[in-house]
Amino acid sequence: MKMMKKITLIAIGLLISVSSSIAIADAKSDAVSACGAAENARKAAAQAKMEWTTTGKLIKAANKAIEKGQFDKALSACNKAKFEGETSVKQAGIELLAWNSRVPN
Amino acid sequence: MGYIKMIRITALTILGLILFAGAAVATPEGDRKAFSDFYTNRFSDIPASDFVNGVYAIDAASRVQWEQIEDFPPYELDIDDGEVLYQAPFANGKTYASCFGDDLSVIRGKYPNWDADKAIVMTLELAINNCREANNEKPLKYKKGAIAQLSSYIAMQGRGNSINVVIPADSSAAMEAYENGKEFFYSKRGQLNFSCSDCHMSNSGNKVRADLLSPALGHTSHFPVYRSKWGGLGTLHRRFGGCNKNVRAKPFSAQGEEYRNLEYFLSYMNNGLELNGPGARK
Amino acid sequence: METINTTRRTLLKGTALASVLGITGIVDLLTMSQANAAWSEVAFESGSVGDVMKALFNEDLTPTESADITLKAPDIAENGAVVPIGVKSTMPGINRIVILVEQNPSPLTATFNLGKGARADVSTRIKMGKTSDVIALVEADGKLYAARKNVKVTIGGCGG
Amino acid sequence: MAGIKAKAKLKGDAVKVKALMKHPMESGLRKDKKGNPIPAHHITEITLLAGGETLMTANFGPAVSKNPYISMIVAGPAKGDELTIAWIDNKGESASTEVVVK
Repeated sequence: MKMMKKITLIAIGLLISVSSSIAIADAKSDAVSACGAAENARKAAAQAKMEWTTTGKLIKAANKAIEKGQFDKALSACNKAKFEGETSVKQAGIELLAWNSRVPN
Repeated sequence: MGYIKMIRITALTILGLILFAGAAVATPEGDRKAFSDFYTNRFSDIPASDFVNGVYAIDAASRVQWEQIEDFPPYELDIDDGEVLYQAPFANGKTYASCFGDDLSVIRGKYPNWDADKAIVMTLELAINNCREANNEKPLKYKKGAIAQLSSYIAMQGRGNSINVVIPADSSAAMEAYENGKEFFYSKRGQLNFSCSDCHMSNSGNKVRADLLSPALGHTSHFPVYRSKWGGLGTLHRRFGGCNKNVRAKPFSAQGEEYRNLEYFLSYMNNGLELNGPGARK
Repeated sequence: METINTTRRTLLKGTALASVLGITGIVDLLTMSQANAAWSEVAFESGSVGDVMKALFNEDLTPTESADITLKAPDIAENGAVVPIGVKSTMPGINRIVILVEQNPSPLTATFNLGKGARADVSTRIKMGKTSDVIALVEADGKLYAARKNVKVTIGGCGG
Repeated sequence: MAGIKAKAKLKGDAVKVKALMKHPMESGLRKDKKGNPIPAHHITEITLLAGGETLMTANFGPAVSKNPYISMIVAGPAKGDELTIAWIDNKGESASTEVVVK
């Protein structure tokens, strides 16, 4: 059933997006791991068909920042991207039911 | 965020589903009637047949400029180019007529339709590329250029016919495609958290900055469109993508399943209205 | 009335156009172009209405506002990229119509040089970068008349 | 493909000529994605001819819209007469077409 498939996808998305990384003192690995988590959250959002245009851009910019050694900048961008990805997945979960309330009858 | 919260969401979702399973199932025809009534009540001085003119049905000042442009619209050059493309034989000597038949005036009105063999919604643009591939030609890109010119030529020949999208009663897959399109239309998405219906239904006739939001009723009747903003012709799915980007939702592929199903739903909502594409838009 | 440079440009261009058109019309094109002020780079590149006037007309030719010119332009442009403009007049002896957009980087937008049988009734579609007066100039019997209308250009939201 | 599309229709004692020209009309003020300026490319002159005589010459700057439109009214040509419309741009490219008065 279509709905069940969707719920499963969204549930998997939530699981992926909450899996947290172990903090490492190193600023670079912090940034890299934040960006990995962000990318996972973005993928989960895409799978739920709710990805935002802004999320991938944040990650892309963060990866460039890592190359330039701007780890703080990358970390904050990827934390934001991760939040966006997670919010998109939540949005998908809410809309799974909410959309029907907007249909005129 | 904890796992408990996540589990709670999932549980709520499943509970909701169970509740929904018991609710009365809406029929497409019931949907269409309610959809059409929504707009004819909201814009009670506008005849239903005028909604095919999009935002110009509800914006008198813009309509004057639009009519000046439609007097000799820029897409006439594209229609001519589309005709040349349509009539030109493929390398194997066959033409598009070998796929679409000899009566050009009926082609536009056949799409979108439910393709029972492929079990997908078939659109005009997808059919054009299927025809090309069946004749060993490379497929065209879906948003603009040659495919939009071909589509505009076919649309022009089909002007005046009524939209009459059919959802086969014996196909649950067709019904599911329709339902998916409907869900897409009413689901909020993007960073701005807007659904298609938030702008083009609940707020139709209201302004976003300087722009008046057009009613969704009639939206599919006049594509492809030459948009001044694009400086050229574009397909319906190009426009869908633009709308999604406006609410900061990552657009789906043109002619992908999501947009084809959305086209199926929206076109069904326009059943009975006149086909009047191609059109000029701001 | 044109600089030597533009006249030479006109000759070259006249030849090019003549080759497009075939033999007929060569002489006519050249004489028309010279007599009726052809494409003037200087005028079209001028950055202000005043400079356009200097490049296009004698400096002492100042326009008189005239109610006999109908300038058709929208109050609010739907899209600044495509603004329909029409100019019409029943004044006798009109030989040229000029459309200017005061606030565009280069105000001179189009000129229409009326030849045999041509009526002073033209229209086109133009680009406007921002809200501006649109000015229609009409040259009749060596005199210059003008009409102006303000056209608002707004920044769109999503567009139609 | 189609460079100019023209229509000419007799209305009362004069002919209304309308034409649409395929042309980018680049202003010279825009930049490409890499930030390099896109050079100006626009029609400079449009000529309307009938039987070798020039009825109208229009000069365009870059502020005429993309795929320019022009309409003119001329007295003289009769139904069935053939008119010629031609344009040339600032790169020396050109196009022309014939249109029969209806």
